[in-house]
Amino acid sequence: MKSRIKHLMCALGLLVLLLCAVQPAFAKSDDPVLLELQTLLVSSNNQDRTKAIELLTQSQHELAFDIYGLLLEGKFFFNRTDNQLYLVDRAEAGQSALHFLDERDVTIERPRDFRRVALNNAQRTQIRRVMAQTGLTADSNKIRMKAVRQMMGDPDPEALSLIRAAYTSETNGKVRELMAVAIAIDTVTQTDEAAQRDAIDTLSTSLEPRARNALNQFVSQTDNASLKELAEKGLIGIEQKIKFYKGLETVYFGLSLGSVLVLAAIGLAITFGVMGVINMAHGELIMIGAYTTFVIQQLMPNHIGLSVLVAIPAAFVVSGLVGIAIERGVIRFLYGRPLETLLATFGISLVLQQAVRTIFSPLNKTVETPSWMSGMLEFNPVFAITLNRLYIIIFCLLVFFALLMILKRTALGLQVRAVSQNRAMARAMGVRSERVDMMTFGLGSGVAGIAGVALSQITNVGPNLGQAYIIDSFMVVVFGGVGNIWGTLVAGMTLGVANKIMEPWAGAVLAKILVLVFIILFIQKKPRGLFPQRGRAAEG
Amino acid sequence: MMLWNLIKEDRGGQILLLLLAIAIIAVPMLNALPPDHALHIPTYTVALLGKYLTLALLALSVDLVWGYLGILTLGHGAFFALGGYVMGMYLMRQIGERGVYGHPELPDFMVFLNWDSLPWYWTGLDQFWFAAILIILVPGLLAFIFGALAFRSRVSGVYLSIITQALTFALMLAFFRNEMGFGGNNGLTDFKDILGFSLQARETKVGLFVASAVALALGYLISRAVIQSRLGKVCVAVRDAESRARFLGYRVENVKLWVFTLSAMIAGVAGALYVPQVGIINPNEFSPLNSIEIVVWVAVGGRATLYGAVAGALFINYAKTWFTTELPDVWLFALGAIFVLVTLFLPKGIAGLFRRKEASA
Amino acid sequence: MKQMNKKLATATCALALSIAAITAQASDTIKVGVLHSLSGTMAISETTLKDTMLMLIEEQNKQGGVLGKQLEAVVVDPASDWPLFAERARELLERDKVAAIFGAWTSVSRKSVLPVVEELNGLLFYPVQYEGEESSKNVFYTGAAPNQQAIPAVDYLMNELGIERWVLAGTDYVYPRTTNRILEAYLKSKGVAEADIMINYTPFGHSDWQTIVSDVRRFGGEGKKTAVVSTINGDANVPFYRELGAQGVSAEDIPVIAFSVGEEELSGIDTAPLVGHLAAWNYFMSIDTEANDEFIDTWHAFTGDTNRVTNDPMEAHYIGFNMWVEAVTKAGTTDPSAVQEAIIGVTVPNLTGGYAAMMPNHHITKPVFIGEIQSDGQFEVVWQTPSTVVGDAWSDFLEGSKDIISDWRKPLSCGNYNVVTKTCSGQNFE
Amino acid sequence: MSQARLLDEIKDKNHVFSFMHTQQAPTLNVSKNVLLYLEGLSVSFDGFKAINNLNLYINDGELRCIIGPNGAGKTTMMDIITGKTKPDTGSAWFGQTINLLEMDEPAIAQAGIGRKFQKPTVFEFLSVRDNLLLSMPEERKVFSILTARLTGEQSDRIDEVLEIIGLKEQTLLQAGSLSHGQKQWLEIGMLLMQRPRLLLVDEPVAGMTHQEMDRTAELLISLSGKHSVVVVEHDMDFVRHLAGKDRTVTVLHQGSVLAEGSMDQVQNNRKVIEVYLGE
Repeated sequence: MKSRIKHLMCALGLLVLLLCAVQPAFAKSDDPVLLELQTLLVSSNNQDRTKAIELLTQSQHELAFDIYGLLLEGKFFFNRTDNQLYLVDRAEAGQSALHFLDERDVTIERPRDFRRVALNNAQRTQIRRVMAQTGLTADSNKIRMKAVRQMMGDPDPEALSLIRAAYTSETNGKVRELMAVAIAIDTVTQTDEAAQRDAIDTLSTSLEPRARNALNQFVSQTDNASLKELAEKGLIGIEQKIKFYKGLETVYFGLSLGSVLVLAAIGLAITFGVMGVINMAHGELIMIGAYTTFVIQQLMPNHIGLSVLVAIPAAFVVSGLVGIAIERGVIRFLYGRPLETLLATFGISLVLQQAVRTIFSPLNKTVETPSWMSGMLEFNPVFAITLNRLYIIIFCLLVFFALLMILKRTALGLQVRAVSQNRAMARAMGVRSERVDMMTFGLGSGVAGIAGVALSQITNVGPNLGQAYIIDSFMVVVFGGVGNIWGTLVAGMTLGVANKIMEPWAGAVLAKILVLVFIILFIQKKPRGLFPQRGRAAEG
Repeated sequence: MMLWNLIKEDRGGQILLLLLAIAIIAVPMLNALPPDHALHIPTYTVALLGKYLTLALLALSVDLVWGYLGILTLGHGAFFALGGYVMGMYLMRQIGERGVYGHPELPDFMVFLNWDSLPWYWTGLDQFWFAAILIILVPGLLAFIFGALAFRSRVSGVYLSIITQALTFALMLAFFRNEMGFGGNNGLTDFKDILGFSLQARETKVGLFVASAVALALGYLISRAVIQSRLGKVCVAVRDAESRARFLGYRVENVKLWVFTLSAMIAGVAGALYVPQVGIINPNEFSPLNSIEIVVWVAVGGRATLYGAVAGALFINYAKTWFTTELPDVWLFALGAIFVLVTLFLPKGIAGLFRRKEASA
Repeated sequence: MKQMNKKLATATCALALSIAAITAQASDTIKVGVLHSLSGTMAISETTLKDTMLMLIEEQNKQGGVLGKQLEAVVVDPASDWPLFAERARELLERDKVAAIFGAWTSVSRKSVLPVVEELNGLLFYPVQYEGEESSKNVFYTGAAPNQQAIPAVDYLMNELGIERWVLAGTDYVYPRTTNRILEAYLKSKGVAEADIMINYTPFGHSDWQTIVSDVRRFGGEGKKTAVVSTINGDANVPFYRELGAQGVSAEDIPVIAFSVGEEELSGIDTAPLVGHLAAWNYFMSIDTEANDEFIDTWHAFTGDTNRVTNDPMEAHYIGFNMWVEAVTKAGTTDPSAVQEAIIGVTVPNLTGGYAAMMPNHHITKPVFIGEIQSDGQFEVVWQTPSTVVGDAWSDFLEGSKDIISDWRKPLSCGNYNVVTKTCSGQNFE
Repeated sequence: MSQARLLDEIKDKNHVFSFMHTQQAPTLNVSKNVLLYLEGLSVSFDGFKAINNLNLYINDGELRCIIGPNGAGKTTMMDIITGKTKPDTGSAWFGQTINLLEMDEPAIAQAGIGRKFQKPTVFEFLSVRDNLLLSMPEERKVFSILTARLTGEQSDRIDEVLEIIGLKEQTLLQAGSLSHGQKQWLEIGMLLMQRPRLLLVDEPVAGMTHQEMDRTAELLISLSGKHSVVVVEHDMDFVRHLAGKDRTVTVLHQGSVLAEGSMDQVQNNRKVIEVYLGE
């Protein structure tokens, strides 16, 4: 969000500068092109906008590219009352609008008078294509890459010749390769056999979808047997690479799904696993964490990137406190009666849900993804991993090891384990088990809250968020073996990957069913999960 | 006489059966009164009461395993729903040519998923007797297989609760799939008639109500018979000191298995009676949340009393009807509060309030 | 034990009496039933419609109500529980004697209510786009039938954007299944090859879209211009669009056109990465007409929140309600049968500058708009049908129903009349 | 039971699980006059050897006292005999014919081995009478329990036992409301009802008054002869009282037999003295 505003501002600034530059020569308001542009853009007819873009491209107008940018950003508005073109950042009452031709500032009274000059996809592509051609000469490799991709397989010969031109002067290896591919795509269609041979080789090494398509087309069309064979060999090679990367991708998906499961379950692993409290309200604690993220973002709308980081401790505290309240208010009266706890906490979960409905309305809430979390890490055209998932995997591991440390290294951890193994004895040793219970439950709930922050980045933040995860969480904990958070980690990841491996051939639903059935059977085999607690402590 | 022995020491049971008897006679009469009469019970109230009774029967079946065997099942809704689905399939077959597509055999949803013939598991269900058998058999079989696995490997307590939950959850997902041939999310609906009586007819509704009441009474007596027998005592023994029972030479897993199966069958019957009265069965009945709610009815009524379960089911469901009509927004708050308060302050449930000192286990 | 006895007894009697009592009293207002879930999973969509109805009724009463009587809304909560929908409907009709019911959202809830309204000869106005394949004497479908949403949308993609490959992704229930089967048949009739159609179903609330989205990317990367036609329902949409954004599927590469994502759903999503993706509806909040402006203003005034959005089902209720008022005035009574007679042919203005007419098949005429998602969570209309489209109860593209027509006027008065076998099956009224 | 085998059984759809037909133990044969053979038993939890190459023989009709410090493996040994724990190595035979390691608790119990727990466990919610009723050896199959009716001589037997354990007044009381000592007695009573061939009694006199102790001692002694009785106890006086002059006493230490013999022999045994007094 922020970045986009900045972008606009500099764009505006740029525009103004240019205006000043051209000012003495002639007033912008009597530039025939711009005038026609305005009439075309304010018209409600789509075709006119397409015309407007063509007009700009042909006219080679000096402002063309700034205007393109602003159009793509959707900053052009027209006022229904005077049919004039304005530049508007936010179409809200009180905001200012800059008149496009004679840049006078007007304040918006009735937002609905200002209507965005909206482009459709066709028009966006149209503009992007034009802009791409200049992108070829940009400094950043990224932009040049994008430009080449954009122009690849672009029918108009103009584009191709541009690439050829750029190719000779291109220094960066990757971009060069890409350009080579782009050229090759064209060359295979030519008749010079030697050149075609080289082209096929180039294409065979590339994973670009367009390259593959070019080869496929070539195979289907050519009547030159040897070339055909060569191309086919190339294709097979590509297919194998793709298959490999697809496998890699599946594993990655599995891990990221797994990490979500682990995050959701790990709080439970503590409350349920270590304390033996069946907390049916666990899902709602996750939900609370997610809503905390939402509230934080409302409080700091201009620092979305930061807000998520702020939300983590905040969610921990909020959910933690709610958890402690639950423990003090209800659960502590029910120790040693796990099944009653189950019922009571289920009641609490209902209350929390409805509470959220009444406070935040039953509608889902928007939680924005910070720019640093969006985007992909691209290894090659067929294998790229999504950043938000990557962060979640890392985050999951961090949380996990942090917990491990707390339980293994800190005094609290020691006391927790002591109480969970032998309450009476621990008491005798002077451990204030009451307090320990409170802290442990708080910890577990807090972790649930943190999970909520992560979930708010990939799924919807609504009153039903919790219910969606509670059962899975229990499955993970039980599968992993109660009282063993390593088990939770392994179980979560295993289930995640298993799910993803099965999904392609079984379908999402069946995969989930199979996993459940597997768990049921597994529990028959090892009633205490993957990593059971042994010895007398585990009995009863 | 033998029947009397079953409920001799069971005041709650006596009262319950008495009330049922009264209802069976009174409700149809009051319903037959002219609508403007002060005591007239509208037909839809009759259907409503009928529905409550089936749910009470369901609660009864849960109390049998939870109250007396200590198995907290969070998946009993599954058996209820299965019984319901069998009945639903029978009712679908009864529609015959009256479906919107007028197909003589296929239910509408199959026609519009372009199925050309009935799946094998739908065959024979146009016969009521066959359906009736399956209503008992299908839930019973599932319970038997599941129980055979679980009890034998001594899965118990929380673990058992959670895998019962997994069971019903898996079934829910499965029934949501349209390929399964059970109507997917829409489930089975738009029933026309049962045993040739139109489901819309007042008489049929009253009939179903009576049937439900009778079923509940029978269910109660059967459960009671089990509880009274030495098996009942063994159940309690298993609940309170499982290993002791083992060292006395009892095959705990068999005891659990058979009682669990019986309870599943009762639940199935309840489901079968429920469906024609509400007019629809769909995968939501498998939802784990429903199953938990059932347990709460029992907890509210009072575990290990049977009549408590019935009372709890009636109470909560009446409350649900009332709240969702009068104070929709408060309903979940109320339900939640009931859960918490009962578990905290009424561990013995409503029945506990009135039970004599030496509880009849 | 004694008290125990009493408790049980009182519980039953109280129930019986209370209801008996309420039925006894007669009312001098006209009651209108509002049957939308206010709790449970569907509350997210349906509460808005409940408010809409209250607003419409309030407005109508300001203008003197209907037939000189004030309207009285009877709001009940089916709590997203399908059997409860039937129970509530029965309650509204038998106990409260409502003149008409406005409500239901999901197909299953409508299916659950259907037998009840048919048995008690009530009136149900159903405001949500649905799979068609139904026409009841007692139900008026003010939402879109597949041919009022899906088919025009596909036409747009095919003709305006030159789409050649199609991903039909939906939640696994009746509406998407039917719609996709219709579309599949339609596409094939337009000469699209089997290999160029990919169909995918996911469970309700599906939250992990990684695999599917990457499959779509791969499917779309094979040269031909590809689009996704999404019948994904409700909660599953947020993670789906988020994943699209995350995997960088931009509207220029692979546009996604949705049939169940409106302004309200978008208000729960960060729309920045979605700009340019499409939706097909019969109404958009952004549509620029006097009627719409007024409607939005009233809505904002009624909810006291100028950020509340309006959406297609709300317009459907607006139309349905006005049609009912028209019909009642025309018939001079609220008697259902009379209203059923009167309402066919009734024409009222819609919010998009046109008119909606109630057709003999109990579906209405609607214009179809294609909108592109904008960064502010609104849709910008990029295309619309030249004229309004008549809702088709029975799709011509489905085996089972291509010979079936629906006409509730006499002499036919049949919801599913098979023109080949000349038989009227389904709901018979003789 | 190996997991592989279990998995096969689950896969095999017409497999009849062992628990579906009650195991029929072969008839007891004590021709060699030895009732219980424990040979080379070892079992360890997480590396800790609870039982370490234990050898123990109990004669038919013998009363055997077993003493030993905490963690000597007394309870674990009982667990093995009664099928609660499976040993890693070794064999356990009941008479000549019955291999205990192949049977589970109920089967072993039905074969005639009764066990009394360290901490008295009775069915708290059932009446004293019912507790005894359920202990009768006759009915064990689910359906026979369902239809079981009490015969005259069965109820006579119950009264008789009630007499022996001195709970006649409490017959209809809930077992839960009994005193600790009474529970101990009730549990012993339940064992008597079982008519076991071998009684394993784990610390029977914990929390008993002196006269109760004496009565218990007498009872156990009177039982020996027609039953074999194995008593595990800490209380030395009690053991001395039981063992008297000639009965054998076994000392367990770190999971194996440290010494065996008459009370006097044992008490003068060097190793025993080390273990108890030394270190």
